[in-house]
Amino acid sequence: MDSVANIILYFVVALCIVIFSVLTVTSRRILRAATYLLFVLIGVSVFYFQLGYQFLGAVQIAVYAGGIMVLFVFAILLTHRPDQKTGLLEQHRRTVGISLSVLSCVLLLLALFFMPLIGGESLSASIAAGNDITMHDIGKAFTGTDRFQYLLPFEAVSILLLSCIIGGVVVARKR
Amino acid sequence: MDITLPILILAIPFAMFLILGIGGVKMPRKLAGSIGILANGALLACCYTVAFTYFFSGDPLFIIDGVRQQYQVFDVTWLAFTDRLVVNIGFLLDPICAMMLVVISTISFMVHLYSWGYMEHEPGFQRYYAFLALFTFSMLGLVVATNIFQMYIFWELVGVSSFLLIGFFYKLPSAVSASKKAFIVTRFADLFMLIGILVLSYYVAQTPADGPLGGASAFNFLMLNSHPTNVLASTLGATFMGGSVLTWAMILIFVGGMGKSAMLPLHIWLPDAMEGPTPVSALIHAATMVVAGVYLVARFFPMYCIVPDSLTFITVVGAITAFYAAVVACAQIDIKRVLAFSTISQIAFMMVSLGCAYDQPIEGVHYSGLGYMAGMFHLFTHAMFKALLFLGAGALIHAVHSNDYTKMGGLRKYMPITHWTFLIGCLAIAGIPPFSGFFSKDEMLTAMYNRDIIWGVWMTIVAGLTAFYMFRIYYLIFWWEENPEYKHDGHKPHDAPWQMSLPLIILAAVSCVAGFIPFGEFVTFNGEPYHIHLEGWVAGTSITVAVLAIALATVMYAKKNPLPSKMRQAMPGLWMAAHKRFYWDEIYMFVTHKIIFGGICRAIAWFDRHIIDGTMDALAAVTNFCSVKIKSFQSGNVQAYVAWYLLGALLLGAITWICLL
Amino acid sequence: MDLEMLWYLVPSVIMFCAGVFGFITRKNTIALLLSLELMLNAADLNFVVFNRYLFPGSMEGMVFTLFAIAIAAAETAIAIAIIINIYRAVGNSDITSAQKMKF
Amino acid sequence: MFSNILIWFVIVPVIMMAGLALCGNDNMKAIRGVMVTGSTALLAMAIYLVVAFLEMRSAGNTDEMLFTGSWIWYAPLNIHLAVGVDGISVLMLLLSAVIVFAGTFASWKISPLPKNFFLWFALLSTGVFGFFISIDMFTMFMFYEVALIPMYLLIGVWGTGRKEYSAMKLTLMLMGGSAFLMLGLLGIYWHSAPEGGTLTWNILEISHNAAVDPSWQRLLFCFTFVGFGVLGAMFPFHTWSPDGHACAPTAVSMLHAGVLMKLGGYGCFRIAIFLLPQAANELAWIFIILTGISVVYGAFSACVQTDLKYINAYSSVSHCGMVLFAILMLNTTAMTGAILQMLSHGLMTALFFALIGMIYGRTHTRDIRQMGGLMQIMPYLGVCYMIAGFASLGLPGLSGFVAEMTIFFGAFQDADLFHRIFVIAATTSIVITAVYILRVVGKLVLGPVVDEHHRQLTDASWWERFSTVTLIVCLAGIGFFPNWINETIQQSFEPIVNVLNQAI
Repeated sequence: MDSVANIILYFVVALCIVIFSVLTVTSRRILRAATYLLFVLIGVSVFYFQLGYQFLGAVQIAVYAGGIMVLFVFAILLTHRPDQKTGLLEQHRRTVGISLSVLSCVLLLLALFFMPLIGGESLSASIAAGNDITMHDIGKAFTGTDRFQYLLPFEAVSILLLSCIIGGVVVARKR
Repeated sequence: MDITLPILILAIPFAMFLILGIGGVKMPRKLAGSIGILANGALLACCYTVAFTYFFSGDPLFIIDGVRQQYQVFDVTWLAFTDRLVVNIGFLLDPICAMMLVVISTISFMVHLYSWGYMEHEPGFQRYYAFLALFTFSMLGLVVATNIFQMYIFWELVGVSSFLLIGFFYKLPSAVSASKKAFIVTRFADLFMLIGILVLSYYVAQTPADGPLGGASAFNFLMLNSHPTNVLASTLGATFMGGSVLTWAMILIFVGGMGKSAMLPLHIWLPDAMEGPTPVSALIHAATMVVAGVYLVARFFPMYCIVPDSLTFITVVGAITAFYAAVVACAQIDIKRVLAFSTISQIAFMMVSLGCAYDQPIEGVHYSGLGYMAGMFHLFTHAMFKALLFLGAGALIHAVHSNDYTKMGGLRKYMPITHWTFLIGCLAIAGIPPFSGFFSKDEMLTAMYNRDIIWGVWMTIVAGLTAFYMFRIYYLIFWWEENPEYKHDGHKPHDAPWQMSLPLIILAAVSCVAGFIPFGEFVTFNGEPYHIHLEGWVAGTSITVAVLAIALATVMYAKKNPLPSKMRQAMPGLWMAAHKRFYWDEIYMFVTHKIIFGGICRAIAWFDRHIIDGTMDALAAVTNFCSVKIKSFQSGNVQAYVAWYLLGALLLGAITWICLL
Repeated sequence: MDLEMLWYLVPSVIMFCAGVFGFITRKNTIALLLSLELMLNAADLNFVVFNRYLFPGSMEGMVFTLFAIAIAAAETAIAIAIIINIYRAVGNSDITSAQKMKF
Repeated sequence: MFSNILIWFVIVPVIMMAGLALCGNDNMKAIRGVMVTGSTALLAMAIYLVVAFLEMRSAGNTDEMLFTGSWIWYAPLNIHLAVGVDGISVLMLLLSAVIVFAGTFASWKISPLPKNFFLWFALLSTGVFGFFISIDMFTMFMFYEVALIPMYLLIGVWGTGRKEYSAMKLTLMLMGGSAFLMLGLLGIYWHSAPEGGTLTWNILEISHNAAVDPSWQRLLFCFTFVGFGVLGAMFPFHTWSPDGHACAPTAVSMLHAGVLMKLGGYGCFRIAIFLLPQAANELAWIFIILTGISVVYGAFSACVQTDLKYINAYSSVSHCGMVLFAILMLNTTAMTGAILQMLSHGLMTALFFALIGMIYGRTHTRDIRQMGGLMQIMPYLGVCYMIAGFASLGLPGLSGFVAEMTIFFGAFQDADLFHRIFVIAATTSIVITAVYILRVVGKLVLGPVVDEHHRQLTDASWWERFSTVTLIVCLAGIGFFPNWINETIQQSFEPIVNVLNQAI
């Protein structure tokens, strides 16, 4: 039995996510779209907190909301005039997009509702079933080579980020 | 018997071929010619020694109680197809082989000598002698063959030497096409011969290995000829279209002989083969190679006797050919063509004679195998006088530089040696005693009358025609009316140099006396001596017919008169048809060019390029078409990719779901 | 009333489909990237939710999400660098104007 | 491993390639030096091998394969580098060595890029030699592919005419064939252990175990026979041959028609028939029809072609059809004839293509309507062309006659009407062959000179003479003394025919 506060929080956040994600993709002013996306990202991070992954929520806010969104905003400011509306594609493309996405949405939702799902117990029970994930655990998971330890991907990602930095510099450099 | 001489008989000409063929280009022509002639002289000596030893030594290897034996001097394995089908190369010595050795080496030597004069100024003199040596080698290999396959091998080799020699003047398109024609027609006939050998050897090889036909070679003449009934039994009564399989096999083998011996309808190559140098015509297309068919039948005679239908076939083919060729010879202008058709006719004579030699007593008199002896006798005499006639024709052509009798006439004053020798040849072929042709022809006619009166009468008519057309060209060449061109200086024809005249004189002498050789003592179908005696009424009839024909020719052609052209106008269709050889060449041209080349070959080539290759190209085109179509999916438009991807994912999801439901 | 797993999955589905819609229909490349982030987040959320409800004792889903976030950051950085380059070259950042390198 | 002489047949070409790689790009002396040394070494090894083989046989060694060796290559799939030779492969090795040797001299003045040409040429010969020494199906297939691929570049780069089209067509069709072949070989591999033992690629083991399930044999037989048949130019999969040969450079045509097409025939009996005997007995009739058509059809097609290389390519279709035809007769004599025909056709076609290359190099045309009377201009080449022609139409004393006769006599042993009809149909090809060969000889070599400009042309140079003489000597050698080859081959066919007879 989950607390009413949790449930209310859920509904608020879910509604927020749904509305803003739709707005993100429908708004024709790109800076606004980015702002709506920011709200969605924050909403997702709230879910992470609610699900008991505090570190993940923090990373979500720090990297996405803090880092990536700033990049987006810079890019938008660099490439758009303030009152510029983005152009539209041809009508049939949009029809295809709408129909496909609505269709897939309906299909997925139907699947969700009509397929038997396991793991139907409450959130509090699930949180209770797992251990608290401490920073210690996460650190250990990233620095070992045993089962369920991820040193190699971690290093790979670090190299990826490095190359990304270099790549970003090279690509964006003025010729 | 010592095998040195037999080996030398084969080795000398082959070595000559290699030496002159490979080294000839570097040799001066005198050297090449003298090497060729000397080597051929040595060959002549070897052949004469072997033949003499065989006939006269009295060695029990060769003759037992007066019966001549067949003796394999050597027989070595060349190629073993199976345990039973083994091809040997060997040297079989028997009466007809020894006789052929004499004929081939004599004529070959004469031709070598004659060519020294005749070919003196031709380029490629050395090559010419090399080819002559190759021919001599192949022909000797053919006659000494111990088995049918060896014969086939050398059969092909004589074919190719004939091709090379006919096409000796290879710059002339006519010579090239004549040589091609000769090779392809004989090759076509050889195909049947090969099938015949295949059939025959198949059945022989099926017999038990320890039976009378056992042992390693199913091809061997001695074995087959000594057990013809076993061979017939080995086919187990298998028949094909009403004839026994053995009959078919023997007829098929004979078809090979028809090709080489220019029997109807495979005769078309021989007249064209006259494009070759004249001495070659004398050697190959008169005396030796073209009688290979006769030799083949004689060699396989016991086998032909066991299936009499095949002998009847041979007789019929021979009789038709003999008459046809004789008629055509009456209407030819080119003297070499006349001689070619005369050759065809005479060979057909021998064929009929062999066909009529079937061992069958008539009215109590046992004429067994008389036709065989007579055919061989005629082969011998014919080789001599026909070579004489051809070499004479060569001397004429040498003098006049034309093959047509229209360019000749009245030559007897200018070329006495040629005239007299040619006359002897004509008398011999016409069957006037005491020249050789009379004796052999008389024996043949006797055999034919004995077999059936129809063949006798028919062939007597042919003999009459022979006398007529031979004297026709004789008169047209040497009498008739002198060609006015001779009056001019420098064009005056004269007798040939001694190298050419000597062979003429020798051969003329042989033609005069060869009839008195007691041939029956040497060559008979079973080795027992046969005493030749003239059948009075046959001899009388044939002489009468010949004399009448000569008289007719004399009336018509001895002096220039309008009679021949009147006759020609009286029967224009017949004359034209005979002149055109009854349109055989046109029919062949139509069949080969229009039907086979134009129809079958072109159709197949078209089919290959358009249907088969077209299918492959079409496959490639379809692949290309599909890939062009699919290529547009890879538009580079990421959004379209997503749309397609999503559609695919949705479909898969839907399908999965439906399946799960 | 419990907060079941389904509850979290529904907003995630809507987020994802919104992202798909945006990706297919938008013309601006930055908008495309925004849609992409939406889809990524939907997927991340699913990982975390499944981790929480189905395997509460382990943390693979979360770790995967962490990596995804890191990689998303890298990808965005490069993508934006490219977009700016395109903008420099053609004067706008529409996807329809970046077709020269096709094929 | 290196003590086995057979391995060296693969190593020597590889060393040749290494040597060529070290040569300068246009250093013709060095390139020729490497090639001549290498091909001479190969020829010497092949001759030594034949002698050693015959000695071992006459010393009473009756093993199926001699000089065997087997080294594990990839254990999980049980792939070995297994080598061994019987009389047939020994002769095929000799043939390949002779043709590589002659081909080297025939492409003495190749240009452009001589070094690269010989590199690919050496790679091609690696494949060919590797194929003939292998008794492991996998390595056999691998070498087969190694031999096919260089063909594309050799034709595409150094060819003439529509070379890209032809190279692509040839490669695609042969690759299509090898796709079938791959399926067939895999099928045989999966069925190579009937009672659950280890699966094997080794031909001898599979045959000894009589492994492949009869119900599978039919399908696998069709796959493998078609797969090899494509390379053997079997009707209707032969159309790569005319175009490919017409466009290929001289040495490649020589090696391709001379050796590579023989891979097809060799594979047909070594794998399709030897390993799948029941199916061979049952289904031979289908392929007898196809190959019988090939024989006559190729000959008829050759009659109306005007391009010298097309004529020889169609003639090859006919002659190689004869090889497969004879193999399908399934008796020792006919199969022996097939191998003789392979040897004979290999040498003869190599000679033909070498001569055509030499003539083309002078006249710059291959159209027989634009040439004539070459005998007056280049007598040496003319004579050689006639000799090649005579070998092709089966003149006694040259190898073609021996081969054809052995085939006909072998094929005639099957007494039923079906076989008889096809044998007789096949025999007619000897007449048609004579027709098209004499047509070409009469037009090209003999007759009057058509193009007066040709009178300035020169006769063969010393390397061309060397190349042709080598081939002619071999042709005449087989033609004069066929029996030792015949016996060697017959011995080697005994196990195969035994397997076939047991399978009936």
